[in-house]
Amino acid sequence: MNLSLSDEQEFLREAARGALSRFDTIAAAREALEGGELPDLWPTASEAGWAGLLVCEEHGGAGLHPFDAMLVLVECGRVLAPVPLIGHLPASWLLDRGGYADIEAVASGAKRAVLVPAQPPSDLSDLWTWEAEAGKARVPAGDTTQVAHWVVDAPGAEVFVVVGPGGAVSVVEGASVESAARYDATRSLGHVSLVGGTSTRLDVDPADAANAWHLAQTLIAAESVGTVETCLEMAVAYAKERFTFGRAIGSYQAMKHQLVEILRVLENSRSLLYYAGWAGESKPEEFALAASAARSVSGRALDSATRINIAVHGGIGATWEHDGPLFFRRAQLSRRLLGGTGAATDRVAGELLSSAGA
Amino acid sequence: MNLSLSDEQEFLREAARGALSRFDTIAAAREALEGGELPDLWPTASEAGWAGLLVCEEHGGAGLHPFDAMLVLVECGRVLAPVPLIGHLPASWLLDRGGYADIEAVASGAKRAVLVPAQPPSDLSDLWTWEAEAGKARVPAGDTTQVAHWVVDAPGAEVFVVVGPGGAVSVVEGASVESAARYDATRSLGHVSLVGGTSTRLDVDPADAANAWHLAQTLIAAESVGTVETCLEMAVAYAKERFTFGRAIGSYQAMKHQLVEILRVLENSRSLLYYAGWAGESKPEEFALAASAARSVSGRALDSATRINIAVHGGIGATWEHDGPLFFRRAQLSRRLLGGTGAATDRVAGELLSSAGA
Amino acid sequence: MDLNDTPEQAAYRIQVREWLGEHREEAPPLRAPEGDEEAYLAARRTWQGKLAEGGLAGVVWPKELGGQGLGPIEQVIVNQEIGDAGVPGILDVIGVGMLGPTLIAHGSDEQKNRHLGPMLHGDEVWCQLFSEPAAGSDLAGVQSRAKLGDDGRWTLNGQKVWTTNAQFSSYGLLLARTDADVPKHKGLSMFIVDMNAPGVTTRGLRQISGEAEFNEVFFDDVVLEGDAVVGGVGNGWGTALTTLMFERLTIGLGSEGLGYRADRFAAPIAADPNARVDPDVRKRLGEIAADLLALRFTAYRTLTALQGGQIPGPESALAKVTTVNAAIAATDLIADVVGPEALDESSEWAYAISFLPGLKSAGGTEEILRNTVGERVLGLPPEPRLDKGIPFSELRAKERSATA
Amino acid sequence: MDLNDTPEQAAYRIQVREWLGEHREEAPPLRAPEGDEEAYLAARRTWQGKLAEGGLAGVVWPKELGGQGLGPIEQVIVNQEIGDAGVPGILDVIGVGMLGPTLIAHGSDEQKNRHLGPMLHGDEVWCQLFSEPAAGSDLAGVQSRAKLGDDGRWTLNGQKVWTTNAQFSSYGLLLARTDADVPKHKGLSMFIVDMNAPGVTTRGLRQISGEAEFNEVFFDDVVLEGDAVVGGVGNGWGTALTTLMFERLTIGLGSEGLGYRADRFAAPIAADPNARVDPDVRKRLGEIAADLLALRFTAYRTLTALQGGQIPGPESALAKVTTVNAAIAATDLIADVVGPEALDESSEWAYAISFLPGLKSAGGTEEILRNTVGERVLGLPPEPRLDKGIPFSELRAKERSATA
Repeated sequence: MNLSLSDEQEFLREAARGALSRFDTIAAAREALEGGELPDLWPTASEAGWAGLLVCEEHGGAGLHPFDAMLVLVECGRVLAPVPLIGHLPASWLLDRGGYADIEAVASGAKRAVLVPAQPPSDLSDLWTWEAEAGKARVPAGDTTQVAHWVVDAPGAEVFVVVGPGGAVSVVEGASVESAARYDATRSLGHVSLVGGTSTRLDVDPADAANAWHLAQTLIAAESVGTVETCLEMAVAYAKERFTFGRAIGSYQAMKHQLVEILRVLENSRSLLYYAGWAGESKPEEFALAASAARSVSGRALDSATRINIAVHGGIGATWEHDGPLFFRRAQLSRRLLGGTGAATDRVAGELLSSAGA
Repeated sequence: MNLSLSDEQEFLREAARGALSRFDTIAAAREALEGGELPDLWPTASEAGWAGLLVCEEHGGAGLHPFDAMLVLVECGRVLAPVPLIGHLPASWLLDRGGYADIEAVASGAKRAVLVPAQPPSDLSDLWTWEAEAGKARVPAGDTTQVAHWVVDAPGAEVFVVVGPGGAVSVVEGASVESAARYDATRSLGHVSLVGGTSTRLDVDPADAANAWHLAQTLIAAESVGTVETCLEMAVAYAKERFTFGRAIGSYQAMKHQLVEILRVLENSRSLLYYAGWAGESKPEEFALAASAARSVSGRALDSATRINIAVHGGIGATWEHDGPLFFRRAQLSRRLLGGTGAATDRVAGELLSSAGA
Repeated sequence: MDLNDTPEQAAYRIQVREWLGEHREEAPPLRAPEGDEEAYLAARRTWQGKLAEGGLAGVVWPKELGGQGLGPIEQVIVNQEIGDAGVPGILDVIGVGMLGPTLIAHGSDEQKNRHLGPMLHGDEVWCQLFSEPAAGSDLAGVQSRAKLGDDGRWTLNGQKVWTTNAQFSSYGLLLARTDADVPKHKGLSMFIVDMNAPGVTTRGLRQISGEAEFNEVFFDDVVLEGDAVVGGVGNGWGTALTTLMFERLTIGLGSEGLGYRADRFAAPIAADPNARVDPDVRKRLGEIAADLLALRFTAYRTLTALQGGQIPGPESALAKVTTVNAAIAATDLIADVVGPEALDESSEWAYAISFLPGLKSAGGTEEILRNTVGERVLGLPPEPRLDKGIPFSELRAKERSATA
Repeated sequence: MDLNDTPEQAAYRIQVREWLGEHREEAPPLRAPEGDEEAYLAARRTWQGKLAEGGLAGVVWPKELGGQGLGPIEQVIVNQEIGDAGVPGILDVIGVGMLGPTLIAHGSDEQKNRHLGPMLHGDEVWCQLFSEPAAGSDLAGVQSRAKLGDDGRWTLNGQKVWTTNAQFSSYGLLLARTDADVPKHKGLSMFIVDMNAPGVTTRGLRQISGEAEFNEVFFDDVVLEGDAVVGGVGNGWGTALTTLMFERLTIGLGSEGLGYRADRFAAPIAADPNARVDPDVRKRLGEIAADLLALRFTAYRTLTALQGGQIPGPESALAKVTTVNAAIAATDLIADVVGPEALDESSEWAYAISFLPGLKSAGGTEEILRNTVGERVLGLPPEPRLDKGIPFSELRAKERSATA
């Protein structure tokens, strides 16, 4: 038994951190709220080989596993880097399995792909569903519905890997995207209209379509873990240097215990990334459970960490110039995308109840 | 505007505290867990006039209001006194309104009554329902179902005021009761079989049957408030006298803030007793909302206060000889009776959603 | 138990209602029309003047100082009637509610005569210059320095923060350190500062939402006359406590839940047929709503106490904790129900979601409020104080060395 | 990332499994048959002896002291195989896991030779006599007093509490104060105490559930020989820290979640057709289950660290916080779903609901654990200590006067 990172994984992580550090992504996140341009990190991602991370080697990819992709996403999350991997990676993985002709262009990053994901059936419903435009219900995937809402990383993608009714997967080129930025300017988001695009059926199993959904869950979970890491570091540093009533505020139990609470949920989230990574590679029958658990715990961690970070900083933490609000904005939107933290939590329960009922 | 207690109310409260102090009800609560006898407080209650508190004066009662009854229940809750008023008072109120012949015996306490309550319809369901024997569902009131489960204060009652289908109210004499004590020996509880009893229809409106349900909610809420008061007093006293690392534990923020949290939810609960009392007397259209809110907040306060009380006492607070566990047992059972805290919370939402939707 | 007016209160209420009926046409709208803030402010000042003339401002101020000499219940009646009439109240709530009463308690006759009239009539708006970047929870740690010159005038340097209304205030009440060589509570004095004096700079402080809800104010060699001191040199802490007591009173008399009412949160959920029958949504809404409903009667209890001559204690701060946390939970719920559209910048919910994290710390962090209530209401022992009796100058040096 | 054994580990696992296959018929049942505790204890002792002979006890103890000289992974392999075989493990987990290793580290050769063998084989069970009624979180505040007589023997007086297994232990490792006139951490010594000596009284301490999970132990003029001291007079605190380190290690290697597994909690909910589709129930179950699932991989991460030669730090205590709080939430949920029947005294859920509030404080309160992790892992400054450098006797006097 050994959960240490391999040398290659350590290298992947360090390289990601290094590559992203060449941009001031956090300052860009603030400026983008007022219409500033975000840096285009896709050339960096392509160069680093992230675009083909999950594409097999014979198709020009790196042939790596979900856990390796998560390591990159953690680094993106740490600095709010807008790299459209949550859309691209699961899409590339499906394209690779389905024998997509131009897969090498996808693996190299020359063509950017995006998953138009559908939530797979659960113990409560045998429908595949898309995000509704608004409101608590979800809508049946594809067919009559021709617009998929709130698709992560859709703006700027060329190849749309669309999961439709029954988990059928199609490649659509020429779909039109209405950009739909909300609250967190670093989160690329769009409504995808499939009317007018050309659609080709991709030969993959619905089980793969389900795994693409779960893979996206693990990636957004990993990204959240990175953001939580930064919030904890910021808050701890401030708690050591800010004094009140003659003591560093981090010496007060009310502060200390909240900071430890971030650490607790961060450690739990990290453990579940390992679980999801292991299941994704070696235990496919537990991947839905593991990915959903990772999303659930890290999603809640993201919410509480970004709030505690602001509270530890007192009034100043809620001001525009401070970085805390940028992480808070990230959390508020993230937890409501891709089914939201809530759907992932529900799936954890559903998986367990199905097993217990069997 | 004046929410102070009247002189009569102050007197009622002091008298209740005095009368109950003649019994060591807390010690009795512990002994009863091992089969000891609980003191019979009904003679005391009758003598004090509590049995007829809500019966009008011409029928031998005191003609008082829900808020006055709550004041007595707060005192009962403070010392875990097993006075069967949650069953008797709403029953007596319905009997009085319905012109029950022997009402004076009920008002004097010579005949003890009990409400076999039904939860009134909500925005989700137009059924009147009884508690299920087990499980999350509720069962339709009366008719085919001939056994009402988990009826508070049923053991020892003579007159059963049964709310059945459509909120119809009947007086049943000769029902048989299977005692069903669980976990908290001070809580009189029984399964009531109506087979074999003689049933007489009582001429009251279904709206009164609904108000009897809400009245029971306010009484169990008031009882909870009393229990929370005692827990706060116990925990604060201990936090002042127990030292660790050279300081009283109440000086540590982690302790102090938990104790203040009890105070916070206690104050909110108290305010809602006023709301329920005021609505019960002067604003009938808000009584369902007010009673449900009081039950919801005080039920949650009861749960957290009994837990914090144990935690503040450290290991010793979880031992048999300590009083903390007796209050904890009270909370664990109470919050699952009369629809539970959950049904009350749901009704708060339902009332608001109905108004908002109208 | 009675929520009705006494006959005297009912008569007063009618009188107030009649005045409002006669004058409501003269009132500006409740909110500023887009892009017209200057003119709107002027209209609000004028309206405050009319309210003052009608006896609807400074209700609890003594008659001889331009007020009505009435009690807190009458103040609440005025607030309620103004609310029901759909017109704005006074513009300068901070001045009339907290700073004026401080001047009344501690100011000299000259200060009262000069300042109270224009304050009451909205001719001169006031702001409260207490908090600093390094002195929020620990207010007695203010570092703004006022130095007494040989000519009897003071020179003020320093920075204040979280200052509401500073951008259009004429005067501010400012807490400054006048002696750094005594323990921190003892070296403070309170000053009246002309906000238009040379050396005063005001800068809007933007919040998460992007709006500037507060200001920073900078003082560079600002000259204050000798008679600018309120309540005596070295007595600043005691004077500040008076202001804070009136702050609690203003909050205690405020409308329930800072406008975060249960029914407001229920509306968007009622509109979604899936959400309104979802047990999880209903549980969350029910818990939030029950908490907020409690606050309505907490306010009535506070009023009852006031009527009995009691001053609301620090426990009234718990209502703020309940309000803010319930509002956070409510806006979270609504965003869960509505989805990303609730996070559109134009949505009222996005604004509340942005505003609430800052509100958690405004007026004292939740942690400090809980400390205060634990000590003053429950009688729990305080934490050990490391700064007791130590001269302020040494304290700062200690901190600097600890973080170096 | 690999959850599989290395070839060496796999070979060891097969060896262990074969031994268990050969001997499992000799094992007693997992739980005592009703009313037959005495005989069951004897059977568990015998079984521990067999495990020791087979090399399945004291896996990490040095070979020369009867152990196997292997690493923590091998210990986990043994634990896993014993679990899979459905047989009980060793009876004296506290002795073999924590107290034996303390003796190995700090004991004299005579102490090791006399005690380690019978401990390992279950012939003499040990208990840990550290906590006292007034010294729980603040362990260094123990008041049990050992006085050195002129004859070189010690006389022990005092009371211990929360002592597991005391009722059938032969020996205990006891922390006592031997000098009250020095600061509290410095006046402590560790002793081996014969639990059958005159003056030792053990009393079961009943919990909320009514069961006696722990004991109180009283010492009245108990005589200890001079060679009963472990690790030197005045060095008791250092010796105790060793025990606590092994305690953390034992917990870190323990099975996930103290037996509170997600699937166990899902079963009664799956059985209720209304509950299993209720969004609120599902959300609560999903959150609880996800937290508990995390702990499984937290344990694997701890093992990975151990294999790399690292000792688990205080952050492993956070797993206990997660476990206890998730278990409380789970039993709450189940009682909400099942109703009052779940609170019947015979129900496993009623037992867990009763047991868990005490578990919250067992092994250190949640507050103390969070302090420790905050300071030792996050590097946050400690709270000011009022007891630093003050002789123990003066400390007690100060407390008494404060509460008088």
